[in-house]
Amino acid sequence: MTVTELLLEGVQLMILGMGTVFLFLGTLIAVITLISRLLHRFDSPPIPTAAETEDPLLPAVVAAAVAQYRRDHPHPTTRR
Amino acid sequence: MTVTELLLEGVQLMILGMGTVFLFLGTLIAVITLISRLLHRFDSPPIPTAAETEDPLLPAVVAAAVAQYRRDHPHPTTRR
Amino acid sequence: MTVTELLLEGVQLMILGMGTVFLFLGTLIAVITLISRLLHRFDSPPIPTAAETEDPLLPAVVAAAVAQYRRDHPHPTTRR
Amino acid sequence: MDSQKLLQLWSTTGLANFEWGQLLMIAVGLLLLYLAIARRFEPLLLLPIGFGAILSNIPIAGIADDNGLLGYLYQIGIETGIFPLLIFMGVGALTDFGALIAMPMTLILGAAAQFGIFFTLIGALLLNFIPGFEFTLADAAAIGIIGGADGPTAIFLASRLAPDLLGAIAVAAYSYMALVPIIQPPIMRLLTTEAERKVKMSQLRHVSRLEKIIFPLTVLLLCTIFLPTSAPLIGMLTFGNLLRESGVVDRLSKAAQNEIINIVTIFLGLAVGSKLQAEKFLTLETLGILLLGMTAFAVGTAAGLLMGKVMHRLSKGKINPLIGAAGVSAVPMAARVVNKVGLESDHHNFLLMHAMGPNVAGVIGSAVAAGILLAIVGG
Amino acid sequence: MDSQKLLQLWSTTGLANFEWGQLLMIAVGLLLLYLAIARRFEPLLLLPIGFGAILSNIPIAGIADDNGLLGYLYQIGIETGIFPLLIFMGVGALTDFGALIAMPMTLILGAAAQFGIFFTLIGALLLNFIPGFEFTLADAAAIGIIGGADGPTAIFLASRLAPDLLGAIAVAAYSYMALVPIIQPPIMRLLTTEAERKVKMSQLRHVSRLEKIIFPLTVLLLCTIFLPTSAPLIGMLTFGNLLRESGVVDRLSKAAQNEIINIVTIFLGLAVGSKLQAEKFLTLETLGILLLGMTAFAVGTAAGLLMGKVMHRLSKGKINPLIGAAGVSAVPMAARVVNKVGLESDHHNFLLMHAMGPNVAGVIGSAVAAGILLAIVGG
Amino acid sequence: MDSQKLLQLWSTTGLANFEWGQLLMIAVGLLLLYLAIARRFEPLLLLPIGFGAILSNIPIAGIADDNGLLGYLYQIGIETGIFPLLIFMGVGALTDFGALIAMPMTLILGAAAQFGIFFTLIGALLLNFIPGFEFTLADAAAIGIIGGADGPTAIFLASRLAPDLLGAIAVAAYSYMALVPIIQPPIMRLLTTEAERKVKMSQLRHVSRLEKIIFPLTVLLLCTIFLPTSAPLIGMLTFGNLLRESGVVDRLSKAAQNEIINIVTIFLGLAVGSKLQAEKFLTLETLGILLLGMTAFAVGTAAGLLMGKVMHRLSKGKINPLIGAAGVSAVPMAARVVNKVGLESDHHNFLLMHAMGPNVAGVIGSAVAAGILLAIVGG
Ligand code: NA
Ligand code: NA
Ligand code: NA
Repeated sequence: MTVTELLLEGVQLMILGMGTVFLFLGTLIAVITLISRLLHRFDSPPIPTAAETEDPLLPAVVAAAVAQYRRDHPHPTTRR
Repeated sequence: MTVTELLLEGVQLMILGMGTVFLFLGTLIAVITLISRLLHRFDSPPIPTAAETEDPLLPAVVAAAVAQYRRDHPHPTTRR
Repeated sequence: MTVTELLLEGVQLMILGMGTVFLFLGTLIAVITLISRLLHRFDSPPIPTAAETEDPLLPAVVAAAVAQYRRDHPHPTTRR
Repeated sequence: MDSQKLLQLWSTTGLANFEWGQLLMIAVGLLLLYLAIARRFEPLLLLPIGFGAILSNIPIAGIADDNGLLGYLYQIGIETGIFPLLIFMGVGALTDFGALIAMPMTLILGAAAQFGIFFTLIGALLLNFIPGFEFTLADAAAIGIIGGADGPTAIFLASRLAPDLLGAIAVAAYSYMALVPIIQPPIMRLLTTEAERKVKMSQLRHVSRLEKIIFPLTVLLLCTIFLPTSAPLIGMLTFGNLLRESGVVDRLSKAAQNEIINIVTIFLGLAVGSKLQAEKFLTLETLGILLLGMTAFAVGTAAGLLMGKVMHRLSKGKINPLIGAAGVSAVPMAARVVNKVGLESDHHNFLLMHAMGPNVAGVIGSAVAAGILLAIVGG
Repeated sequence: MDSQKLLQLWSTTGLANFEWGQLLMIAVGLLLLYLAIARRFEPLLLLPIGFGAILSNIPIAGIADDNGLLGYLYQIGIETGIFPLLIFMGVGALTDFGALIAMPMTLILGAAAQFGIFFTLIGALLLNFIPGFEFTLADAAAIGIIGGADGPTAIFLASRLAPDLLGAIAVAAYSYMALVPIIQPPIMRLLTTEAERKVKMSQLRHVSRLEKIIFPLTVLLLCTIFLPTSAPLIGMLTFGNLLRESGVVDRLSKAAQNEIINIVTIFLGLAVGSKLQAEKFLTLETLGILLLGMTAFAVGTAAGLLMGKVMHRLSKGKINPLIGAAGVSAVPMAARVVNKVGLESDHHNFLLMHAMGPNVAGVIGSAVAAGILLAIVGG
Repeated sequence: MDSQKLLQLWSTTGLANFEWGQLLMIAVGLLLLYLAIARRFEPLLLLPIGFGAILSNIPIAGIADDNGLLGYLYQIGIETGIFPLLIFMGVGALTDFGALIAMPMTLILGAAAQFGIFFTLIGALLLNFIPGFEFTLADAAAIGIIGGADGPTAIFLASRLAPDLLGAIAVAAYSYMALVPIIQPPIMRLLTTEAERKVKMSQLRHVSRLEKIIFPLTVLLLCTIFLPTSAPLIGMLTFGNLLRESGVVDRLSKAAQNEIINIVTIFLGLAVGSKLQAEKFLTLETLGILLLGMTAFAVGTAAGLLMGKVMHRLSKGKINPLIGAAGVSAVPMAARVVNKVGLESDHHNFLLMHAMGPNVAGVIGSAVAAGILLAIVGG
C-alpha cells in the first residue's frame, strides 16, 4: 500500500471514527435525558442507602465478641 | 450405566457420605471435648496476648524517626 | 571435580567475593560522602514535602462532593 | 466514502451480531444486579457475577474468551482452584469458632444439615428419567453441593467435577443463600412446636485463647487422618483461622480478612460470570439445577431441624431445635434467621450465639462432604 | 589467584558490557524520575516507568527479559490487557459522573476533543513521506490514541495494535498529560475571547442516587449495542463505577479504588518501563511519536474549545467555551486547568464542576474511539 | 452396601496412606507453628511456612503438587523470583537508610559480616569429605547465603542455584534470624571488652530529604556499573526505598509497605512450605544445612564484631565495636540485640540508632554477595 493509499484509509478512518464518537455520545445524551425525565416523573423508589450496607460476616462476629465479653464480665445486678 | 444403576450408586454415596460426615464431626466433638478438659485441668500456659504483637520492622523505623526528630529539635535544657 | 578442587574453587570464591563486597561498599562510602559534601555546599533546592502530595483524582472527586453537598443544602443567606 | 469500511464497522456492531440467547442472558445479568442492589441479595457476589454475565454475552468483544479478561480470570483463579481456596482462607480469618468450641455437640447439627447435599444428588440423578437430562454422577455431586450453602465450596467442587455446570451451580448457590430468610422460616415453623421454639439456652462458657488456637489444628489433623481429599478446603479455612487466633501475625490476618478476600471476591465473581455465556447457560440442565438447588436448601434445613428435635429430646429440653436450621451454613444469614424466628416466639430469647455453633459447623460439614464426593466421584 | 575467575567476574560487570544506548536510556530513566519527583509530573506513573527504564537497561541482569521480573509483569499484565483494564475499573470506582449526568450536553465536548486522536493518526501516516518512517495503519492508530489523553486506554490499545511502540506511546501519553497545565492555557487564551472566558455557568442540578446507578449500565448497554469492541474498556470502567454507586458493596468499591489500583499501578509502570530498553526505544519512530503526541494534545484541546464556542452560541451564551478544553480527559488535570484559566478572567468564576462533565466525558469518548480503531484496524 | 465403595473410601484416607516421613514432617510443621506462636520466632514467616509444611505432607491431597495450591504458588512466585523481589521492594519501602547515610563508614561493618556467607560456603564444601554429602559449588553458595541473615535474598538465590535445597535453606535462614537474640550475645561478650561495650557514640547528624532520595539511586547505579547480577535484588530494594523517600507517591509507597508485602508474605511462606515435603526435606543434606546455618550466623557476627574492633581502634575509640554485630542484617532484630547488650554495660548507652547503620548495610551487603555468587557460580 502506498503512503497515499494509507492516507486515504486514514482519512476514511477519521470520518468514520469521529462520526461514531459523536453518534455514540449523542445517543448517550438522548438516553440520559430520557431516563432523568422518566425518573423525575415517578418519585425514585426508596433504595436503601450506603450507610446501611453491612459486612455479611462482621455482625455475627461482633455479636459473638459482645456476648463473650458479657459472659466474661458479668455486670453487678442492677438495683434500680 | 442405566439410570437405575446410577441411582444405586447415588444411594450408596449418600449412605457413605452422611456416615463419614457424622463420623468426622462426631470424632471432632470427642477430640474438642477431650482437649478442653485437658486444658482446664492444667491452667493454660500464659501465651502472650495479641496486644503485644509487633511489627518486626516498625519499631526500628519508629525509633529512627524519634531519634531523628530529637536531633532535629534539640529541647531546651530542662532546669528542674 | 574432587572435593579438594571444589574447596580451591570455594576459597577463590571467598577471596573474590569478600573483595567485591568490600570494594562495592567501600565505593559506596566514598560516593555517599562526596554527595553529602556537594549537597551541603549548595543549600539543597526546595523540594516540595510529602505533605503536599496529592491524589490525582481525589481533589476533583472531593470538590464534586462538596459542590453537590452545597447544592443539596443551600445555606441561609448570610447577613453580615 | 468507502462503503466497505462502513460495512466493516456495521459488522462489528452489537446490532449486527446479537443472538437471542445473549439478549436473554444480559437480561439475566441485569436481574442479578437488581437483586444485588435493590434487594441486597448477597451483593458481594451477585453484583460481580451479574456484571460478569453481561460482559460475557456482549457479542464480538470476546471478554469471556480464552484470551479475554474474564477468560483469563477463570483460568487463573477457578480452573486452578486458587480463588475459592483464598476466599476460604479469608472466611477462616473472619470466623470466630468460639461458639462451636463452647458447645461442640452442635457439630451434630452441622452434620445433619448436609443431608441436603446427598438428597439433591439423588434428585439430580432422578431427573435423568426425564428425557433431555443426562447428569453423570460427577454432575449430580456438583449439583448436590449447592445444598452445602457455601459459595466457595460449591465453586471449588464444581470446578473439579463439572466445570460446564459451574455457572448455574454458583448462581444457584449464592441466590438461594440470599433467599435463606425467605426459604427457611416456613420450614422452621412447620417442623417445630411453639413450646420448642421458646426454649431458652444456657449462656455459652468462656473459651480460652489456647483452645481457639488448638481448634483449627485439630480440625486439620482429623481431616489429614480421615479425609485428605477435603484438605485443600479445610486446610485453607483452618490456616486463615490460625492467622486470626494465633495473635502473632496481625498483619497477615488483616490481609486475609480484607485485601485478599476483597480482591479475590471481585475476580471470582467476574470469573463465575464468564460461565454465564448464553450457549453454555441457557440449557435444560440449568433449569434443573435451579430447581434442585431450592430443594437442597429446604431439605438441608429440615434435616438440621429434625436433628435439633432429637437433641432437644436427648438433652431433656435444653436445646432449642431451631438452631438446627443454622446447620446448613450460609454464614451468618442462617444464624440470624434462627435468632429472628426465635424472637417471634419469645421476645427475650436471643439464639444468635447458640446458632453460630451449628452455623460454622455447617461450613466444616460441607467441606467434609465435598471431600467425600471428591474421593469417591472425582477419583 | 585464578585469573580466569577474575576475568569471569569482570565479564559480568556493567563496565565491561555497557552499550551507549543503555547509558542513554538510563539517563532518560533518571530524567523521568526527576520530572516525577522534583516537578511532580504524573509521579504515580512516571516514577515507576522511569525506574523500570533504568532496570531494563542494566546489562547482564536481564530484568526485562522474558524470564526477568519486568518481563513477567509485562507478559502477565500488559500482553493480556489485564493491568490497564483493572486500572480502568479503579478509575470507574474513583469517578463521580454526577456532573456529566447533570449536564449531558457536555458529552458533545468530550466527543469533539477526540479529534486529536484522528488528526494525529493522519499525522503519523504523513510522517511516512519522510524516509525512515514506516508506520502501518495499526501503528498510526496506536499513536493517535495518545490524543485520548488517557493512560490505560493508550496502553491497552497500543498493546493490541503496536506492542513495539508501547513504551514510547505510554511515555508520551503520561508526559503530555503531566504537561497539560503548560500545553493548554495558551491555546485556551488564543481561541477564546475575554468575554467568553468570563461566562458564569448556572449551578448543576442535583443528581439522584438512582440516576448514578443507571448511568454506568446505560453506557455499557449502548456500548454493547453499537460498539462491542470497546466493551472491555467501557465494561471495566462502568463495572468500577457501579461498585461505587450501588452503595451495597463498599468493601469491593474500596478495594478497586485503593488496593487494586495501587498495586496494579506499580506493576503497570514497571512493565511499561520494560519497553524502554535501548534497542527498542532509541529509534526514529520514538522521536516521531513524541512529536506527534504533543500535536495530539494541542489539536484535541483546540477541537474541544471550538466545539465549546459552538455550544456557547447555540446556548445563547450560557456555556463557557473554556470547559471544552477539558474534553481531552486527562482527569482531573484538564478540569483544573479550565478552572484556573477561568479564574484569571473573573476571580469569582469557579468552573471546576462544570469542567468535570466534559472531563469524564472525554474518558468515555476516548474509550469509544479506541473501540472504533480496534474494530476497523485491529480486525 | 457395596464393600468396593467402602474400600475406595478407605483407600483415600490418611490412615491408609501415611508414610513415616510425612508424619515426621507434620510434626516439624507443628514445631514451627509452636515456635512462631508460643515463642514468637519470626511468626510472619514461620507460621505460614509451618502450616505449608503440614499441608504439603498430607497424603493423597496433593496440595504441593504441580497442580495443587501450594505448587501453583511456588511456580508463580518462587520459580520466577517474583515473591522475594516484591518482599524486597516492601523492605525498601519500610527501611529508613538515614542512619547509614549519616554514618557511611558503617557500611564496612555490613561488608565484614558477609564473611559468614563465604565461610559457610567453604564449610558446605568441607562436608563433602563426609560420605553421603555431595554439595556442588552452587549448592554450597546457596547454603552460604543463610549467613546473609536475609530471608528474601536467601530464597531468591536458592531458587536460582539450588531449588531442591530451598526448603531447608529458608527454614534455616528464618529460624536462625529468630534465634539472633540467643546466638549473638555470647559471641558479643566474648569478643569485646567491658570498656569497649561502654563506648558512647556521638549523635547522628541530620540527613536531608534530598540525600535520602539520592541514596537509592546511588546504590542502584553502583550496582549497575559493578555488579549487574545483583540488580534484581538491589533494584527492587532501591525502588521500594525511592517510593518511600520521593514523597510524591504515598499511595504506592503504602501499597508496597502493606498490601503487597503482607499478601506476598502469606503466599511466600506457604510456597516455601511446599518444599518441606518429606521426600525432599528428610535428607542428610538438610541436617548439614541446619548445622551450617548456625555456624553462618555465628561467624558473620564474629566477623562484624572484629571489624568493629578495628574501627574502634582506627577511630580512636569513637566507635562501639558492638554495632559490628548488627552487620549481619536480620533487620531490626540484630540492631535491637546490640542495643540490649550495650545497655547491660551502661544503662544510659542507647546504641539502637548507631546499630541501624550496619544493620541496613548488611541488607545491601548480602544482596551484593548474592550478586557475586550468581555471577560466578550461576553463570
Ligand atoms: Na454447609
Ligand atoms: Na479522552
Ligand atoms: Na546481610
